[in-house]
Amino acid sequence: MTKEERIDNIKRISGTDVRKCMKCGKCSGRCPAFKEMDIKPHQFVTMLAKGKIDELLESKAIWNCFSCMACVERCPRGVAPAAVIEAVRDTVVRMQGKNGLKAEEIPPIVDELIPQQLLVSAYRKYNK
Amino acid sequence: MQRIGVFICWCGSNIAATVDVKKVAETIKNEPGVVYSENYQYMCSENGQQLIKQAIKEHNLTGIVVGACSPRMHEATFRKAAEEAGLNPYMVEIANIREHCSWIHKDMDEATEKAVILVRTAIAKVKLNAPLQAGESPVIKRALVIGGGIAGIQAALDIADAGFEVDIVEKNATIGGRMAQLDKTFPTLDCSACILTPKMVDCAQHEKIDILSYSEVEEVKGFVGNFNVKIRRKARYVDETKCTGCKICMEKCPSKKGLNTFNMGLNPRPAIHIPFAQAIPNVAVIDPEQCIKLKTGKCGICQKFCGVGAIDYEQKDTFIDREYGAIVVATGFKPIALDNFNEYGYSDNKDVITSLELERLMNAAGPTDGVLLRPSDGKHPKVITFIQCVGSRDTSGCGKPYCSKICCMYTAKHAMLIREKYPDTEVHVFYIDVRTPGKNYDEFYRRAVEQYGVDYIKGMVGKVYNENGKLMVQGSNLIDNEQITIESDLVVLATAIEPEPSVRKVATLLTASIDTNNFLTESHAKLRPVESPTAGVYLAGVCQGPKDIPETVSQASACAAKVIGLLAKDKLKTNPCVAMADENMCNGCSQCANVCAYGAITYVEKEFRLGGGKTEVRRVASVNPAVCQGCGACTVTCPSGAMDLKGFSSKQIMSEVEAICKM
Amino acid sequence: MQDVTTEKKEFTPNIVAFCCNWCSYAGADLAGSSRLSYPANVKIIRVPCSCRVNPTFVLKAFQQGADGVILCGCHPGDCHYVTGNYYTRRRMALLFNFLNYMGIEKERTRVEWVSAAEGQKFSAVMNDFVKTVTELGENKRLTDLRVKEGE
Amino acid sequence: MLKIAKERLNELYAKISESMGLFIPIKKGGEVNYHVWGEGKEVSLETLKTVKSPKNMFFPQTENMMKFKTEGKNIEILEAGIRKQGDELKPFVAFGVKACDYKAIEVLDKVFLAEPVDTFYQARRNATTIVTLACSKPEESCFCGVFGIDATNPQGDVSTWLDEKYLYWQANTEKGETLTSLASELFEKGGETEVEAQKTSTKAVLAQLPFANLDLSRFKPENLNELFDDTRWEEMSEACLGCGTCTFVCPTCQCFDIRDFKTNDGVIRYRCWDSCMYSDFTLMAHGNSRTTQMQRFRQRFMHKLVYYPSQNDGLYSCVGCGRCVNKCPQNLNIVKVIKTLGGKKND
Amino acid sequence: MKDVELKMLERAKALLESGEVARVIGWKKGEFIYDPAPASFETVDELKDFVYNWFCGANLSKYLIQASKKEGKTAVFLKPCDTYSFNQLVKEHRVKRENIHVIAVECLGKFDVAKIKAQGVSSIVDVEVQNKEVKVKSFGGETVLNKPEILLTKCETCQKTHQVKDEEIILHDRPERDVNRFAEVEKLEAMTPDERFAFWREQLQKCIRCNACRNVCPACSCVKCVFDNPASGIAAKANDDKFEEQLFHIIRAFHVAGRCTDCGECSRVCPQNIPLHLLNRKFIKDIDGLYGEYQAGETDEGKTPLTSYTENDIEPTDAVNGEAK
Repeated sequence: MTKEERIDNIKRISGTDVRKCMKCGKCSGRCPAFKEMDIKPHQFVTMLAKGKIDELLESKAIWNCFSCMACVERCPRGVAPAAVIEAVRDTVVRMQGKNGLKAEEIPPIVDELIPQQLLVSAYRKYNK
Repeated sequence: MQRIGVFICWCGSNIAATVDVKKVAETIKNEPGVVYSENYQYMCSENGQQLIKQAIKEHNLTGIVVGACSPRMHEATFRKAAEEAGLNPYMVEIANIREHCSWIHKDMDEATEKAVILVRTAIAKVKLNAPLQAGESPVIKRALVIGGGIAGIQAALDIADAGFEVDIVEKNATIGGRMAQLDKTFPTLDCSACILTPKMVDCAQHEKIDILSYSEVEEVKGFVGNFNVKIRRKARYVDETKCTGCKICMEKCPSKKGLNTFNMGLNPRPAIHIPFAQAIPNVAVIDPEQCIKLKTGKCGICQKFCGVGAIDYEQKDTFIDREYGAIVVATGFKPIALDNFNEYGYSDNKDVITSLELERLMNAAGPTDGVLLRPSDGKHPKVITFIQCVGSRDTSGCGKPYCSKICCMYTAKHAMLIREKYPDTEVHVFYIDVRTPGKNYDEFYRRAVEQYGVDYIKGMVGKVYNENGKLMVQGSNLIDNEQITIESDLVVLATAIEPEPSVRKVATLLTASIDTNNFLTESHAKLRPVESPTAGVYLAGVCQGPKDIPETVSQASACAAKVIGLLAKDKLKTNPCVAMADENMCNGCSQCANVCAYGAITYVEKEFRLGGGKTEVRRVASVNPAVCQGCGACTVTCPSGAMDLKGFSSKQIMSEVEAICKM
Repeated sequence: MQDVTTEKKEFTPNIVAFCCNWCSYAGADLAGSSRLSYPANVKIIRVPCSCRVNPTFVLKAFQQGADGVILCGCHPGDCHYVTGNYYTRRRMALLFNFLNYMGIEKERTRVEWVSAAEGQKFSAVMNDFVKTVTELGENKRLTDLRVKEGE
Repeated sequence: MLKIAKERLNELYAKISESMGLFIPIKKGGEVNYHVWGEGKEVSLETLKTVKSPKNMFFPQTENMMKFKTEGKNIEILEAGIRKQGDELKPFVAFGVKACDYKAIEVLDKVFLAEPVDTFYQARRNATTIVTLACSKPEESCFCGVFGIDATNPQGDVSTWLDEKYLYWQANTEKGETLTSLASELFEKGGETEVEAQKTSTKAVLAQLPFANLDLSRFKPENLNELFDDTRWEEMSEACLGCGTCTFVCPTCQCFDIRDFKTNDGVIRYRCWDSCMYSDFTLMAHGNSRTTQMQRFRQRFMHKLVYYPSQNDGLYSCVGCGRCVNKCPQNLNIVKVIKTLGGKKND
Repeated sequence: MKDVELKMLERAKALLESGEVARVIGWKKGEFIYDPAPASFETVDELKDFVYNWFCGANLSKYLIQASKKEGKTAVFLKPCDTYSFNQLVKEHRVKRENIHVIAVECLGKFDVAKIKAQGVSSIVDVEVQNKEVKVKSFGGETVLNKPEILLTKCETCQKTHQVKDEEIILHDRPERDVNRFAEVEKLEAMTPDERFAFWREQLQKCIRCNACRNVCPACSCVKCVFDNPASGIAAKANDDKFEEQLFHIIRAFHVAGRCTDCGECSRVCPQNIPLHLLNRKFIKDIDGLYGEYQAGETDEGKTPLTSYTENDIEPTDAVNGEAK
């Protein structure tokens, strides 16, 4: 996969239009993991827009994001920074090959109220 | 018998280079009905027009076709020429052989052939043209201004100064509008009341202006020059003619716990009240929801104390009908509700306030007599944080997609005034962009930063929460790429503004169109910005789009100029290409009226003769030519074909179709 | 000018285009002044608004031997007459669907929104429409044979 | 008398079609009407009443009369109707015409072939050989007998009878003989007994029909004014929609309108059926002279039962085919008129 | 059915006798059981010919255009399907509501005499209905037919209920029916364009332009129809060309689109049995599908789908290509 394809792929997975961002920073304004993140939520959006994905793929922030969706909730433009972070994380995981979580390791009782995306991303994060 | 003249223009080489103009003129000579066909270099020139005029006279032409550029270019020119030669101007048709032919085709044979067809098509149409006369309708020399804010006041004053009668209909008990609530105005920082109240007084004293406060428009009939408006005068339970504004009733009223809406609900007010000291008219009004007498029948204290007997609990809404030639809509705005923005904690924290509330808190006539005290405990706030773009530029569905335009400037104003009055106060402003186009505007904003040391933070607030009595404002600082939390005493939200909701009803009454944000639509965004698409209806102020006071006032004056221009005429010439119903065929089914965007169609009962001396009364459509704009929507809706459009009749268009298909 | 001997009767469709005065006719003017060409067999009839176009006109055009009919108006929401093209949109959606139901080729009819600024679009639309109709061939299903008698 | 087996009828049709046009009741789109025969067409001789009557063959619903060619300012008359390029009209056969419809042609002849002769109609009539077909299963809406028509024994160039097995064939005229000779090899002799038997049994049915005893005695020229002024027209016509169904299915209605149609290079002048039931019938400068539906309704029946007979030696221009009885959307018809205004024989 | 008829007769008599109404519009006996004609009764005496039976298929609502102009009130018997037409006529100001007294009457479907005759039964004298069985008495004896097979086409898919009534006469329960009235339309839609064209070509070729469909149609109540008006540019008396058959039926269908209540009278009266209702139903189906369910004549006020719009209506191209949202 070329870099361009990868950029497109991340954009596609995230399902968000990064050009809609007006750079207000509200996402980072409320991010509970802000301090731990080397690249901030708003930067994920702008950097993806600029195609700077090498840094993103290297970033530690993707493992620090709680996927709490506060940024998605707050964004006045309907951009979803968490989805971008998730897409980057997803890409990184895919690049690592097959070491995903096994089905039998999934806890038998899962709280229905937990967002699906949070669960999925949690599996990815803690399964390295 | 038709005598058609055809004039083919070369347009220099614009047409002649690709269309064999001589051949076109020659071929067309053989068309039935054509008695004259000529070509010339520039038909639109003085000489060209002379040629046309001469031919009309010499050959007794009954209709002419000019094969030239787009009718959007010179139709008016040739119509005028025809009229000067004694031919009805609507007996002119243009065949567009430049934009639609010579300029887009390269092959001469092909272009020439097409030009012939286009000219034939125009001939086919002109043969069915009928001489049309522009109609006339009288103009009632009186204007209605809906809304008594600064926009309405300015428009009314300008119109009245030109010598025309104006009525201002204001739904509140006083005129003055939002501007009356403001403390100072940017960028000059003059006191809002100081510049507004004299204008309000001018209105009240102007012999040509009639202020109908506490009133609403109920019904609008008629059309440009001839509007018929029904106005509801709401019961204020106080006789306007008797009340002297002495305020004794306000003192004595036992029901004092109402929200003072003028002060944005920041302090209480009695059930009977005068909205504010400089109210015009300076007459009390009773809030029926709050008044003990009106709710329970017991009390009547104000009546007892009123020295002039102005109190009348029996008062009912009354209606008046007035006629107007023009209507100005100036219904203004309100800040949006913040229900969708829990993150700013507006409803949970008394000390999170909107900018308009801050205006009242800083106003000398406000609840705190102009001393900035925070609502929760009446203490001086030491740290104040402003948040901009609250609900503006929001496409997530929670707020408004547009920029509210005024917030950047008033936030700078607030920040500056606070720093000036209370230098020990720390002021922070979270902003996304600072937008300050306008004379002395950016200078003003920079002054706040450079002279008054206001802390502008590029970034947005994610949450405001209360921790141990402090308002914690957590947001991003994008320049430093950090997340910060500011411990504040007061948080001020630059809340987005939206059109006053009552504008929807007004727009419906006026058949004026409204956009998805409830702003009234102007006739043309650039060239007719103060006119609504409904003739005779003009737009001033924020009802048309966000704008500040100077812009509002300019627009109001522009409206006034338009209104004066209209009212100065005794009669209006109307577009003769309007719909017309053939009474003999009309079924009276009302389908046409359903699609008319202008309300131009009404129905009348008419008696028709049947055979054998019998008559029948039928309901038939009647088009008001002064209101009809000539779109033709009705003609297609009419199943019987009773409705037709002059100048673009069904027969004309069908004969054009025939001519085109005849190859 | 042209070599007459090579003239082979190739099918060139006859297209009637109804354009509203305020947007699409102006768009066609712009296409002209920008010298954006489209086939000469497109002939434009100026109407005040696309809502002036009666289904009868469309059928009349087909009767008289037109091979394709296209309506152009202001973009929905931009109608000079506020709501005219909204009605056009409904009427033509239903009419075209109905013609299709009667077995008349749906490609012969079209509605396009062309603003006064879209000269480019006007030209592109016309080129595309002519191409589509040319591929379809002559209108045989909705024509009055009498009009072509004696040809 | 000749006969031909039903299975061989197709051969007969094919044979006739070789040299002549053959119009015959054919089922198309679910309805039976006269159409030109062709291989594979579904012929339905058994159908008692075609929707449209055979008058269509001589007096088509629309017919071009002439063409004008225009070029520039010149007008040229190109052709006049039937006599296209000076050709004689190709002879054709009208096959399966019932007795009532055959009688109707006589009614039409008196109109179109009287001076001034309608040459379009005449050319078609001359070119036709009419093969009639006797009815064997008349229906309750039939009342041809009232007008003296014998449904079991129709006239025409050839008369035929149909039973389960055979079509019986009897040439009556020279034209008929010529037609017979075209396909002589297909016929065999015989059938007189079967035909007679059929006549007898059908006549018995005819006598039983509900309308067999309609009394026409009051419809005489001398009663014209009285009938015209009868007050009951109003109630009789009340439900009339003013559609033209009755006139268009009627075998004797003969009104037409002449109109122009603009073509690419000229004008076609054509005529088409018209109906006195229409408000735009015989438009004059001031409009239709009959302004109410009652007047139009009255006109139609007065014409059938009074005006026409008064000019044609008592020949009614109704033949009792009963099409209008079956087809009127609101169940109005000439029988109801006859019963209301006429006498009541045996009733 | 007899009991319904008696009840109706009783009401008609009472209304006329009391002077409450000046006339009653109903059906009048014909020559047979199957040819009752619409009629107006002004005296009790005239009511001797009153009839209501299985063959009273005609929709009486259109007669009210004229009746409501007459002096005095007019009472009318309306079947469920007729009430939709009535509402539509009131909505279009063609009938003055205040001059009409509507008596809603029961209808369990009406019979098509042609369909009975097509089954070989002629000289019908009486019919007796028991559920789905119809005993047809004729000169030839008694034949038992299946009721659904002899219903008028318009009754086959009818699910209509009374939408307007001043009083009602209903003595039996209406059977609940769950039928897809668009089944035939869908069948056509599923065909190829060529097949559809061939289908309509064959059907419309039969048209004799008698105008029965138009003249019976309650939605076609124009003072002067465009097809009768030389000034309209499309006037024609008879089909002179295949095109004109199409033109007439397309334009007619378009003119009644959004107003047609699907009363089915057009198909009932067509002498050539062209399934004209399938034209109107296509419009109804498209309107339902593209702009939301709409039943013309359900009320007597409001705009029709073609005189209203939304800002996000489907584009014509998408509609034709079946990309309905």
